[in-house]
Amino acid sequence: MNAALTTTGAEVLARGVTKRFGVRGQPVTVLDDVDLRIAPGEFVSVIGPSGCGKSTLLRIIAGLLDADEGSVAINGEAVPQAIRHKAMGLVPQTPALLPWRSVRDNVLLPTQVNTAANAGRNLLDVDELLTSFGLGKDLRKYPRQLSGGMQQRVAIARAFVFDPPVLLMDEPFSALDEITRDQQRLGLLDFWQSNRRSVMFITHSVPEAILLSDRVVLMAARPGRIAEITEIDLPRPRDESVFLSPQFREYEIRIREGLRRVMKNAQD
Amino acid sequence: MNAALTTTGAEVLARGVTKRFGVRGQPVTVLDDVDLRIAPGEFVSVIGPSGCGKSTLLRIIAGLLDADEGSVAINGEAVPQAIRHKAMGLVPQTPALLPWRSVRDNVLLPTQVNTAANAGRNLLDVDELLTSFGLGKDLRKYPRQLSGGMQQRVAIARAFVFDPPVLLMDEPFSALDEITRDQQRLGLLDFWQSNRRSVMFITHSVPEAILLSDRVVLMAARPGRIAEITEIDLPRPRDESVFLSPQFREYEIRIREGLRRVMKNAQD
Amino acid sequence: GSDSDAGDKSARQPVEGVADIAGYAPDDAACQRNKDAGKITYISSYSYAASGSIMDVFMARDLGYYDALCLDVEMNTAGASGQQLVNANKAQFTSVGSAPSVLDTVANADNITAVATYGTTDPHCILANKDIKTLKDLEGKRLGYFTQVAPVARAQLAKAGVDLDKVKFTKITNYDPTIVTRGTIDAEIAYASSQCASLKDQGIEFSEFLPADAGVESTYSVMEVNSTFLKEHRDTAADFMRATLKALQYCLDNEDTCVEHVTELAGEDNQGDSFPLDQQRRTWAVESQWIRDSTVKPLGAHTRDEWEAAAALTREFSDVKDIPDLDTVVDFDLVTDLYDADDVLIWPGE
Amino acid sequence: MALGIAWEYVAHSNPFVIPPLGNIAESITNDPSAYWNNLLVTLKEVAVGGGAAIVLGYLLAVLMCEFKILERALMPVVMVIMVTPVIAIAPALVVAFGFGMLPKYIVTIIVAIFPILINSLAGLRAVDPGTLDVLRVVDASRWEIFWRLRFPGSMPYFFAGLRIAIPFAIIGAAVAEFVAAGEAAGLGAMVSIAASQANLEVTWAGISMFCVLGLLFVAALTLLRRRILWWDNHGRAPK
Amino acid sequence: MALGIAWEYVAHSNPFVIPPLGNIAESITNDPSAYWNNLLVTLKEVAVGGGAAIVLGYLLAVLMCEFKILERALMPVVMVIMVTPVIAIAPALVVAFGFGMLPKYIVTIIVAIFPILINSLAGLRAVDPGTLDVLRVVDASRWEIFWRLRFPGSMPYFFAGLRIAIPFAIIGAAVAEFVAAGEAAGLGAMVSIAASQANLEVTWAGISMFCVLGLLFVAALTLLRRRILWWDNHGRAPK
Ligand SMILES: Nc1ncnc2c1ncn2[C@@H]1O[C@H](COP(=O)(O)OP(=O)(O)OP(=O)(O)O)[C@@H](O)[C@H]1O
Ligand SMILES: Nc1ncnc2c1ncn2[C@@H]1O[C@H](COP(=O)(O)OP(=O)(O)OP(=O)(O)O)[C@@H](O)[C@H]1O
Ligand SMILES: Cc1ncc(C[n+]2csc(CCO)c2C)c(N)n1
Ligand SMILES: [Mg+2]
Ligand SMILES: [Mg+2]
Repeated sequence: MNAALTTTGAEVLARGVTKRFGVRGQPVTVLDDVDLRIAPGEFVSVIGPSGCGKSTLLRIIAGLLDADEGSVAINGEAVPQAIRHKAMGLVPQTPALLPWRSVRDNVLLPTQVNTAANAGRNLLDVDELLTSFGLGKDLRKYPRQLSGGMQQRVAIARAFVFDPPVLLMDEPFSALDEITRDQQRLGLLDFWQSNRRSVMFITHSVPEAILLSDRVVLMAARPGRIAEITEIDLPRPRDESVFLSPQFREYEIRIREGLRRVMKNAQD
Repeated sequence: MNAALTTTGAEVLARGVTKRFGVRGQPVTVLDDVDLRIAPGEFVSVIGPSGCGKSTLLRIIAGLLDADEGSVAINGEAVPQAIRHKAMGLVPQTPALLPWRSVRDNVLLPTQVNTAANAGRNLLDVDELLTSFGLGKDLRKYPRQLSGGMQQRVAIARAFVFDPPVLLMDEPFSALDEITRDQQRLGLLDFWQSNRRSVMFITHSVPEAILLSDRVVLMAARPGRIAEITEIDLPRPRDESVFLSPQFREYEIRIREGLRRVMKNAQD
Repeated sequence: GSDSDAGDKSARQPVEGVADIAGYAPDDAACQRNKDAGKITYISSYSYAASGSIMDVFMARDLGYYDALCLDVEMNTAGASGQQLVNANKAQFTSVGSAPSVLDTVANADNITAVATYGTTDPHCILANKDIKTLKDLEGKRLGYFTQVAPVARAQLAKAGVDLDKVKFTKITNYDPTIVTRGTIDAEIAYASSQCASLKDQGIEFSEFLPADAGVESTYSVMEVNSTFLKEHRDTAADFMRATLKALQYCLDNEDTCVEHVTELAGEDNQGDSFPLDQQRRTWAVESQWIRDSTVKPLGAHTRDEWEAAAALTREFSDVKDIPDLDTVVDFDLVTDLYDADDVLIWPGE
Repeated sequence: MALGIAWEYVAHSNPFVIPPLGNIAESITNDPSAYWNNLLVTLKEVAVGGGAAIVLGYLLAVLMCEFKILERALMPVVMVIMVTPVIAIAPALVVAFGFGMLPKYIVTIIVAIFPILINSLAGLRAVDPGTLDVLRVVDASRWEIFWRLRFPGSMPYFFAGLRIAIPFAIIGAAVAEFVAAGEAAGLGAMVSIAASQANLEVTWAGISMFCVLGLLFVAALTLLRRRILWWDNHGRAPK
Repeated sequence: MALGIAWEYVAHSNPFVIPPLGNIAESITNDPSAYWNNLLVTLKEVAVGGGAAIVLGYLLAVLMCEFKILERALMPVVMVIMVTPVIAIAPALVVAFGFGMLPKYIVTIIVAIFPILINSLAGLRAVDPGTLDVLRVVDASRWEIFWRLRFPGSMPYFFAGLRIAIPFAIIGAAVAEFVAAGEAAGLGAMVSIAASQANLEVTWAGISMFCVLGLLFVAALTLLRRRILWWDNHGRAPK
């Protein structure tokens, strides 16, 4: 097994990724020649208008969808190899919990499959993890007894529990209230700062993207492509105080403008 | 038919609403003696920690769940009557679109049922509505060809299209990117300012709640109850510029503090 | 053979109060020959009915006749498709009601040989509503049949001058005779020894038409053997018939013992409700009379003449036309050779 | 293909059980019109009886879905009818319905209705709760909820039911021809007479026509499903 | 209850079609051991044949779900076996498998396996795509995906299949007793002989035992489902 995969984050490298879907017979290009590199231990957020192809790109990196053109490599390995090493943890856009498993057992799920790849891996303590997610009292509940936000947190815990070198998260915090969201953000920040996994993080919140990321990737729609990339040069470790820094404000304005521009172009 | 229902927003009055769920035989009180009044044409946001009972309260008002104690009235009528008049439009927490209907036909759904209650009602033009939601090109697509955010917008359009005097929205914007979300917020603000429907709006965004609302209701968890209500005394009509006003900042801090307090208490 | 559950039912159930005749033994060579022929499976076409070619087989087993001849006979009672199974080498013996039934089948299945015929009376009857006074009255009426129309019934109708095209032949679900007396249907083709006899016994009024009344010559029960088995083990097959016919004679002489015993067997096999004693007595009363009345002697023997007549009847009144040469279908000598010049059954050691 | 070879092998080593394919084909080509006419009779029973089973089964499912009490009352009755050996009740059917085709249709219905009923009922209940909420808030009538939501939503289950019911309707028609009183027409009657005469060629020619009939119906069903249920991803492997 | 009263009414006005309930009960109490023994025989056929149908049907569904090619290859074969009138192939089965219980089990399996197969296959495929994604990203093996996701997820469909298959297994056992030669009799054989002798009491006593058998099985199934599928909201009316 590739040792680098378990000791720190892995490099994610997508090259010339193009994806078309057929809508009533006619192919629609959803991703057009997308290049994206996430350095080992880098935190990259992806932001962009609804329907621009963010989830599609994430699914291609995760090996869940085949690109029509282009390639993806994780630490130089093809995606199927990386998958074999459990290199990636996925938080899908919907919680997708199993109704017959308790909260605890849902989170344990990824540790219970492909157990060969657990060797030498730092499996987190489920109970601790869920307690830190504010679900300490809900360990033995079942998904249908949880609110939407609680379910989403369980889905996040499920991706964290086997501590994969790459985390792929599709809008993980969108169903959370602000405070929980803040807590989760800071939790993720701590978590990431302590173990430096590589993260691809899809979000709709510009401040969230800035707070967390080394780089923010802005995508444009029709066809989906990378419009611009902003390096976030704020000192690490970060905490809530970054929100107050003038640099933060600047990034916020810059990225919001980028977003607006991207959407205006799309409407012309 | 109650004329008031179609000409302006209706009053929503919940009194002493209590709801218990059984978890492994033991009843858990989810809502405890909740009183809430939404004046005709008032915009009320509900905010609170994940799992505090917001969706449950909304479902009780919508007549989808029976309260164990307490009552709800819409313009003095019991909920079943109000339902008969199509007094309420619902945006559920998940889009819940029909896979066999196109975007356009999904939106038209509520106008096609209980058509007796359409009389004298201002049905909106679907195509216009969807175009204003940025889905002008997707009218004939089917739900599985849409991204998560696009689906959520279709669900919102479905609640608007028959222009009900009361709108019940459960985190309608959480799957949207910031810009689209801003557009939708301002769209909702315009829409509301022009017709003054009564709105119960569940959100996790404090700024969003302040921007839109006459009052922001803060709920506390375990058991779910109303912790405090903030009157938002910002001038109407509002637009994005309110974000810059010092009053706005004040409200933001006050409500954030309230949230934090509510969550701290819960943890003790 | 070694199938599970074969258990006690196919094993011998000695008849109470009857002396074992094992003392009359064949010579060692004959015994060994019969043992070498292996297990002989007999399939009953109608469970534990007190009928000729069924009851006598049970009795031959339980009187020890088969044992005496070193025959290993297994009875199969919950049987269906007996002829197909004999044809497919899965069983050695079975029996049917009359010669046309054999001919209908052997036209397609050429691995079956008829070795014994028990009488010259056809077992069928047409039972009709009491308003039907003559067969002619059936024109325009509904005549029920189970599975297929027996050629003898057609012959009987034709002989009576009935226009067959005017009779509404109707397939029915089973031989239930009450559908006639209840008026569901006007008449049905059934068996004289069972349905007709049972209605008579109940005192229900109905019209009965027998083939013999219309002057149709026919046959009663026919015992069939697998042709391959017959060719390879002719002497063993002969011994099987020897024991069976000895039992048949025993049952003609001891009616109550036989009927009671076979009915007891039915009860032990949980079929007591299906074969109540009074019904069994009725059946045997009618059928034993047919055996006694047979114009062909001795017991079980048959002649080319009666088979030629049956073949002619089948050819004319069945949809099966190409009946093979009778010599490939019927063994006329096997049973005759069991008797001595005085028509006495030859029993080894006697 | 492999099946055909295996068949021939068994046929030749076991000549008294199954006949060679050639003989079967010959038997059909010798008298095609007899087969054709019997096929038409059976087809009619399948169409009428099976069709009625589909319609009645779905209607019953709708009623049971809408009125819980009807389910309580009728399900045990349906269950009882189901487990009653049709052969035993066939005579009663003739008493009630005469010697025409009706008893045969009824036997076919009894055999085929159950999968439709159970699957449709499951489908009618497996609606998306969110959409149900949206409709209930605008006081959609039972009928509207049925027509706009439950009916289309139940179709994937209904089609699974069809896939079970159609072969059963064919079996049902065969059983009806075996046991129900009336005309001795149809493939089932033909097979039953041939079997009782140990006529292997005709028996297996009839059986093979049943098989062809079944395969044709199922192929048609698959095409129909693809046209009607294009929106459904059940039953197709996720990409 | 109402059923019982209706029965008595019809029985008294139509004494030759169905007998009064009292006579039926009397017939059973007269010779309980015969009924009991025949019931046991039938029960054994239902248990072994039905059990095998359930196991085989589910296994086949799993194989077809995992290997698309197996579905292509086997589905037509299964279809063909399904539409073949068992009545016609019963003698061939006896030839192939002897006079024991085996041919009866096989007939029962043929009649009961199909609903299990089709429903289980639909259930195995109707998994939540999100969870499938989560598992595929950690390279869960086919077996793990089956065991953790498809197997439990297929249970609601499987139970719907059971609900259809169990009555069919009972019917199958009855049919087997009519058509397959062998040793033990069973309720079906008893009913068929009694019916041909117009012995109404025994016929209907036998039929009523079939009904009781069916209702008991279905009641057991309902209880089992409630215990195992507490997490499922299909099949229950949404609040
Ligand atoms: N199966 C499909 N068939 C056709 N079009 C599809 C299909 N799946 C996705 N699309 C289209 O691809 C585009 C990108 O979808 P994707 O889900 O990647 O967007 P997204 O950026 O994640 O949006 P959101 O922020 O709303 O989740 C959308 O325009 C959508 O309509
Ligand atoms: N069917 C149920 N059985 C048991 N508990 C339930 C059930 N439905 C909801 N609950 C509980 O009720 C509480 C309130 O749920 P609700 O969905 O109203 O929360 P919410 O405020 O909308 O949360 P969110 O912001 O995450 O959507 C939660 O703690 C949840 O666990
Ligand atoms: C329902 C039914 N009733 C009676 C007979 C009578 N039958 C007449 S002759 C004979 C001996 C067999 O060779 C038998 C059993 C039958 N076959 N089926
Ligand atoms: Mg997305
Ligand atoms: Mg909620």
